[in-house]
Amino acid sequence: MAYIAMTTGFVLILIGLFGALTNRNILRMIVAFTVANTGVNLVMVAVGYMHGRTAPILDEAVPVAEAVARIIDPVPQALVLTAIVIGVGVTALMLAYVYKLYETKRTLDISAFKDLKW
Amino acid sequence: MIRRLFVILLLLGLGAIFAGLVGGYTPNDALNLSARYYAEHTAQDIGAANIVTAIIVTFRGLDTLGEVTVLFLTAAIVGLVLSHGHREGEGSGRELPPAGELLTTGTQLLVPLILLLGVYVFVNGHLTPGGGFQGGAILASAILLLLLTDPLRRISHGLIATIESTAGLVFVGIGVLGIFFAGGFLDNRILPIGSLGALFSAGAIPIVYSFIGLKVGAEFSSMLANLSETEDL
Amino acid sequence: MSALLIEMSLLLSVTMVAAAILATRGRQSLAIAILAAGLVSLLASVQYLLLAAPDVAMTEAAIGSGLTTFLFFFVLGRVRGGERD
Amino acid sequence: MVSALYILAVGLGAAFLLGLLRDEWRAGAYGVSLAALACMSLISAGWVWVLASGDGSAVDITTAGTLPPYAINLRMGLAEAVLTLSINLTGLLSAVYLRDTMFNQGRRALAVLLIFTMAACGIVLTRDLFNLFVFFELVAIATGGLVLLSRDKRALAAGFKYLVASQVITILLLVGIIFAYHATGTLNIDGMAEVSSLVLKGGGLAFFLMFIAIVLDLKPFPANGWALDVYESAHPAFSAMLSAASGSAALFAADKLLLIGGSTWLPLATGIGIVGFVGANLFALAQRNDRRLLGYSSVAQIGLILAVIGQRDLLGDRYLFIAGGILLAHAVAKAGLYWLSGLIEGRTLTAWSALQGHPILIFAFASFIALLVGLPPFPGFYAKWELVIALAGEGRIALIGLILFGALLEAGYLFRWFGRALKRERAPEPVAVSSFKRAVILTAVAAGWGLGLIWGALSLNGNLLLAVPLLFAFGFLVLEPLSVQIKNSLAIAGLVAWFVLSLPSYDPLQLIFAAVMLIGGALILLASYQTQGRRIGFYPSAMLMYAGLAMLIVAEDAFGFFAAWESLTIGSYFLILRGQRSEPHALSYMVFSLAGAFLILAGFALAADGDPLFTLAGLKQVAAPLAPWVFLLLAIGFMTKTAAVGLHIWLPGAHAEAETDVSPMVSGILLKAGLFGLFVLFMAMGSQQLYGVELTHILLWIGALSALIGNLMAAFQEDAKRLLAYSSIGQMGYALFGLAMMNHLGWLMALMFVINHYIYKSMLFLSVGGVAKRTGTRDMYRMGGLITLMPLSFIAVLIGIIAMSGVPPLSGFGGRWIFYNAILTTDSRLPMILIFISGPIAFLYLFRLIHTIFLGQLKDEHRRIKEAPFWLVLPQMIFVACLMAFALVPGLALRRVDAYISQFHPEGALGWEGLTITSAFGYWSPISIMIVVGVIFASLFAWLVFVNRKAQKVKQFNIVFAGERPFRPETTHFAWNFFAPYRKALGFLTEPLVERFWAAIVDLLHASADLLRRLYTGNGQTYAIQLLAFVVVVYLLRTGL
Amino acid sequence: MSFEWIKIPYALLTLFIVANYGFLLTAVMAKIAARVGRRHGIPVWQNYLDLIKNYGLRSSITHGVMFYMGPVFRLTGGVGLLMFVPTLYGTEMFSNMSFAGDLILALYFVFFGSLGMALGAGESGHPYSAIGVTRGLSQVTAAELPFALAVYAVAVQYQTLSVTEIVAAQQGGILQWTLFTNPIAVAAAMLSFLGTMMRPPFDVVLAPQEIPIGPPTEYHSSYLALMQTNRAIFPIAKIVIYMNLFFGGAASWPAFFLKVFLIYLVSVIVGVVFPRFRVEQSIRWFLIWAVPLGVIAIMIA
Repeated sequence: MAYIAMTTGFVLILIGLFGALTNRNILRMIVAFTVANTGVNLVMVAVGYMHGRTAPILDEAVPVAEAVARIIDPVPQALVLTAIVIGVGVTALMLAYVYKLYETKRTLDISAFKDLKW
Repeated sequence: MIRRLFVILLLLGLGAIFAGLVGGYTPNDALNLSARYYAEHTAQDIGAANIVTAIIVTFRGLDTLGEVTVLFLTAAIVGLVLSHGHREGEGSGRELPPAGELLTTGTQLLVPLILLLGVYVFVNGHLTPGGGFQGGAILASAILLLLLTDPLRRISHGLIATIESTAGLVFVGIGVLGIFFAGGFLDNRILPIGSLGALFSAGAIPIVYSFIGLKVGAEFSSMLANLSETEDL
Repeated sequence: MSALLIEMSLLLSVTMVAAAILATRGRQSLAIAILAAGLVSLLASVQYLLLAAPDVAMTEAAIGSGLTTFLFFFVLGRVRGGERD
Repeated sequence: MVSALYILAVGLGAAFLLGLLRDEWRAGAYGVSLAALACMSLISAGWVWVLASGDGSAVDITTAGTLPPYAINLRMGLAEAVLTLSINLTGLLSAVYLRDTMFNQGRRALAVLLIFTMAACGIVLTRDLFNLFVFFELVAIATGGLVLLSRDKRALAAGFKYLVASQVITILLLVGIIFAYHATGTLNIDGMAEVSSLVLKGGGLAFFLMFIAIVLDLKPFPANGWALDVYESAHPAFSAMLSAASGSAALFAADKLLLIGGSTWLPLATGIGIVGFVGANLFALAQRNDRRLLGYSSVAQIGLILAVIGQRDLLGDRYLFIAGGILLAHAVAKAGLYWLSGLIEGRTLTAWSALQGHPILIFAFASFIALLVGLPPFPGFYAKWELVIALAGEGRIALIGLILFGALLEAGYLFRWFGRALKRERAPEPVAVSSFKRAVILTAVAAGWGLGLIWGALSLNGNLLLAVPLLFAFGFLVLEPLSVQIKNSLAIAGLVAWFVLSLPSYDPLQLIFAAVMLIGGALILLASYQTQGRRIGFYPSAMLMYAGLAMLIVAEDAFGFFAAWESLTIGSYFLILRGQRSEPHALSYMVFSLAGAFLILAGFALAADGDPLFTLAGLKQVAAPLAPWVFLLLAIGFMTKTAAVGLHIWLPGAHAEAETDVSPMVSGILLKAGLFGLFVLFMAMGSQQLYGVELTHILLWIGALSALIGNLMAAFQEDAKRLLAYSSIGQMGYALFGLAMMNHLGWLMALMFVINHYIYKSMLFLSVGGVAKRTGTRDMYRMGGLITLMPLSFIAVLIGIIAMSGVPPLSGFGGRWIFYNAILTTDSRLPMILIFISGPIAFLYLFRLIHTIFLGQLKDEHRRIKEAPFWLVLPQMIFVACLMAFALVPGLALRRVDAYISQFHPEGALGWEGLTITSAFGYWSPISIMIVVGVIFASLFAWLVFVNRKAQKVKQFNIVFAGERPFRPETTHFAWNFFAPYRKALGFLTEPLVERFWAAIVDLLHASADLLRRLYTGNGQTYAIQLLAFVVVVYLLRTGL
Repeated sequence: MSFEWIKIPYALLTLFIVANYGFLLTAVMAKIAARVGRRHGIPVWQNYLDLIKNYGLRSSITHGVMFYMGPVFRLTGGVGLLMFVPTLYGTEMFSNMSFAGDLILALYFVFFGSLGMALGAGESGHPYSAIGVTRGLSQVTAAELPFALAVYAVAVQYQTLSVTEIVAAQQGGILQWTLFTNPIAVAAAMLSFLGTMMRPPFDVVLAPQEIPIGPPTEYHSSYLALMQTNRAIFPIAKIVIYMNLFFGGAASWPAFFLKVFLIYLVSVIVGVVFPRFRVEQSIRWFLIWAVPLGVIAIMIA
């Protein structure tokens, strides 16, 4: 199952990057990037997955003493949490940029913003 | 078209790297070094039932501080970007049809409930799934609802800013307290660990996570509010 | 249980990929693309549940698929006309 | 010392605190931010102090009361302390600099700035991979915000491109991190390094992804269009931070990451780095925009440091010294230059001409460029020295070549820029007046010099800033407000005093050079009394050159020699640049000189075999396969200074366009530095063979060709100073020829040329300079008949040309006599023939010099001209006296040298009995010749005076002119294209082939830069594609396809 | 070899003999050239007449100091050259002031007169003088080159720079002359000789047949007299060097007269056969024909 999720994650990354690198509309690029980010998160969680174990929460079902044998690796989850939040931060920032970029040129075509080059 | 082909080629290359990763991946049979430590020590050292929370708030608290800072930063920059060259004080003079009765009433009913849910999620972050981030997002969705029903509503930026800043300061402050009263920065053991599974346990984690929740909620709200207050282009 | 899980997981994956393609192909309207991306995110959070990561699942659902989508729509609403580019 | 965590806590706390302040309290918010940044800087500074004064072992800081690898830990070592200090100071200074902008933008911007600084520190401090990622994200997002501080509308697009790129980087980094974690079970960098074999298992894909992501954060060439756009459009204060702070931080991250990768990944870092260094510098050649140029330069410098990081394994405990030296120099210089650019209105390179009239800012500009290029006494210099030596010790020659080539390109465009700023017509827009901004810039200057001092102290070799000559030269910077008279007296006194002090320690050879360079320099400085005002910039430059010369003569180790060499090069560059139209020539001088210096560096490095304390005497011990190459490199390096043919194109312009009293300095004195170098080289290494070719034989040819071409070119010049300049090429050719003969008399002749050429060339440059000053032109055909108006100058020129042409009885003949005796003992006849050919040609241009200036018809516009100023004439007269004395008793100077040379070439010493000097072949009695000629001349003159006692002086135009009485001097003064027949016959030899060759190379570089940089299309998406392409290509290269 | 006071009267005697021989010889040569051209030519004492006439002229003007010095330089060059080379081999009496320096001194002292002449002519301000000077300098520098090469070849051959020693090495029969031991060097030197004698085809510098053009354009009266004197002495002094280096020198005055006459004759004969070269043509001529010979001479020496 980890393989399935992982592969899906990688496929999502590639699809996302493909979308980001071929769509000239800035907003679509950002959408594509969120897809890619989701893919990354999926990969990360999948890497931490261990077959037949449960979530790393100690409760009645998983007493402290059995934790080592019962829970899955909590670290990737913690990382993904952070990654998600950072991802949304960047997305929000880019969206704000989109608004301002549109304000300056009235277009969302990335190739229109080539004043700086060479 | 050539561009597309080139991109496909590149992604094939990248895909090859990824394939290599997948191919080289073997799932662990047992917990690795760090995970084993967390599984064994979290309960008695930190006192949090949710190990993920323990990691987020304590073991990797610095990450979380950074994460919160990312949101803070984003919110600040979104504000900055949107005010960049923005003509201050000119309210948008647009008139929108009023939101439907159902939505308005629903909002009035729902907002307190949502807020309550959010608070619950982050206060119990050390016990159950969820925590400051999730709770914060829930809080923000209450604000979102308010914005949806009345797009012209001006959210009090001052209040949001105060909340986010205070929460941030408290977070940093608790972290620093850890240096003085416990084992180091962000050590949660400045407060008694309590018994595993109780609401008031896990040292400072609930407090920290609550403030994170408040802060995250405030940041998201600020972003949403800032974006919603932009004008149509 | 695992067979069922795997089938679910597979199904989810296929749906996600389909939604992702929908989100990134330039043919559909932007609104649909954004919604599709939200869907990817939402399905991912289900996937996380299957992967025994409830915390991540909650976060992804609340932030990834919820808030992000709204952020997109806020901006999309402001840049009418930009969709054509 | 307080925990390093407080750096982060204070930064964050202050940022959060800002949110509590009311919008109106701008000053309060600004104050809080400054206080926080100052506090962060103080903490870092405290750590630097503690670690530098203690044993320097790093301190680990744990968080969460848990030991690593289970919780995040930070580390504060010396490198971290220094880096965070530099980052925090950059942040603080930028904040000061941004005062107005920040008041305008409010507390949000301040918070972003604080977080940016804090996060950059975090990157440096953290020892946790994921934490590293978080801080990287913070920096990236803060960058996205701070870009917008710019007033430039285009910054918006640039910021977006930056975010797009950082998205791609994030994806790669996260995937890499998680798999690395999976492989090792830890996120701690040190923990991972311990089990690095686990990470690198299966091709090390996870490590590759992490590494390439960090590398991409370094904005590697060529996948860096997004970064360049940011550099170009962002607020300069922010560009300063981006280049200095986040660049340094990312480099340190790369360094940390390579702990995991281990030695197998180091070559990749070197490869990427060096490609970036050379490539970005190449592209920068075609830049017109100042900030973009600086951006390219940043990319290049970071590439260089990455390359150094990749050489970590062989640098050993000097690694931090070297990498740190380059890094800090880059950080200070780049920040300083960006801050400086904020004062300038226009965005072209030429717009920096607004700096004219602001000597302090120009000094800052010069300091920053010197820091960047790595000139002494700045850290980059020491670092470069040890780096190249170490690389050569391991035989990494190609890398040395690339590094030096890149550095040369960089120096080229930087000095071109400097020249334009100083010499182009001043831009109309004034320099912004902001005391804050200036204070910031000056702080950076002070930091740069301070770093120089520190690095000098840390260096294995001596501290240049404590060398008395250099101190003396730099002391003139402080004395600048004084008048020229005082400074000149001080300078002369200093030169003489240093000579007198060092006198006991000189051997005869050194004595001759020291006398020519120091006493000779003082003599020429007499001419400087004629200038008025303060002459800002002249004395530090001139004294820097003299300091270099003084140190060169007595240098005992290769480092001291090289440092002196660079010092005199810089000093003379600034001197030459002072000329009216000398901008392009000063540039080519600098480029050639630096190229030469780099060759010398490479030569020393090869010889040193990894020993940075290599002595010049050690050149003797260099073994066979290496020796000829060392010889070749050093010889070519020295020959750039003597302007041997092929490397000569800088000289005519540089010498001709220099100021009146500078021309004799750079011609009469500076050229001798090259000869001195050759002397040292030949004494130590003797003759070397490469592929069976005797290398001195090649030098013989070069010397002969230089003599021929130099003389021939001189004969066709219309510009008097150019003529003298070309003549120097010829004269140095003779000297080189003499040296390369590798026999007693050849060396003696070269020394004779050292003295003679100094005297007559200085004299001629001074008198021609005086004439040019009076007539306002250097074109000889515009002059004529000045003999009656400027008789003293005429006498100087007359004596000068007699001496120079080698016509008896003056001292030039002595040189020729020794020369003929010398060549009788050598077997290389063909080059000798060239020398023969060039002999008479010298006669042509010398005659022309005196004829067209002083003889012929006086021009109408020159009728009221006076003799040259006293202070110009005085040294000339002294030179005349010297020439006479040297002609009569050459033994005074030569005898001891003759004996000295005998230890290298025992055969062929001259006999000095009585008045006659004898060689194995002939004899020469200078005093007899003088008497015989004098007697004949005097008798005949007396006779003529007697028979012509009633001769009547006639008016100017009273000549037999085909029955006409001309009344316009122009119609009767035959002066233009004087040797037309000669040109018709031999003109093909003077085709500027060499010039065309170098011009073609420069054009090629420029054209390729201009063409290739179109890679940066400006499209953010294309940039992202290039980014991915970079990753894939590096991957393919890494795996060997 | 060193200075003794007796050398001064000896030197003056040499000078006297050579000057008179020079006056007569140049006139004879002019006459020979005229006869070849079927003209009558000048009387052999013409030079003396000219000299008297020039000294007798009362009009005397000057253009300035250097103008004054020009002829002095010129004649000093001629006399000095004579003085620095031993005239007759083996006699202390006629070895002049050769103790002061060797062959190199002589080689370089050749330029002394040209330089002074050019300076004086320049001071006159006459454009034709300047033109003459440029032509003269251009041509002389090219013409002297093969000579210098040949001299060097000879110096290498005999391993000395001392003129006396070179002559000494050529004693013992005509076949010992450099002419036969090193013919190529001699050929190069003789080609050079043609160029420096200011005779056709290399006489465009002075252009004696046209309106006055060339360095002496502005000179007259006693100035011209000095220069005329030089024109008698200088060629002889130069021929003495050639004689010493290539033709075994002369041990007695008769041998001296004969050898100098014959060597001088070479240039005259060539001169009557060939038309005049322009300066760039002559430069090329020297570079193409004479210099390679000199190079070969050096290479095989």
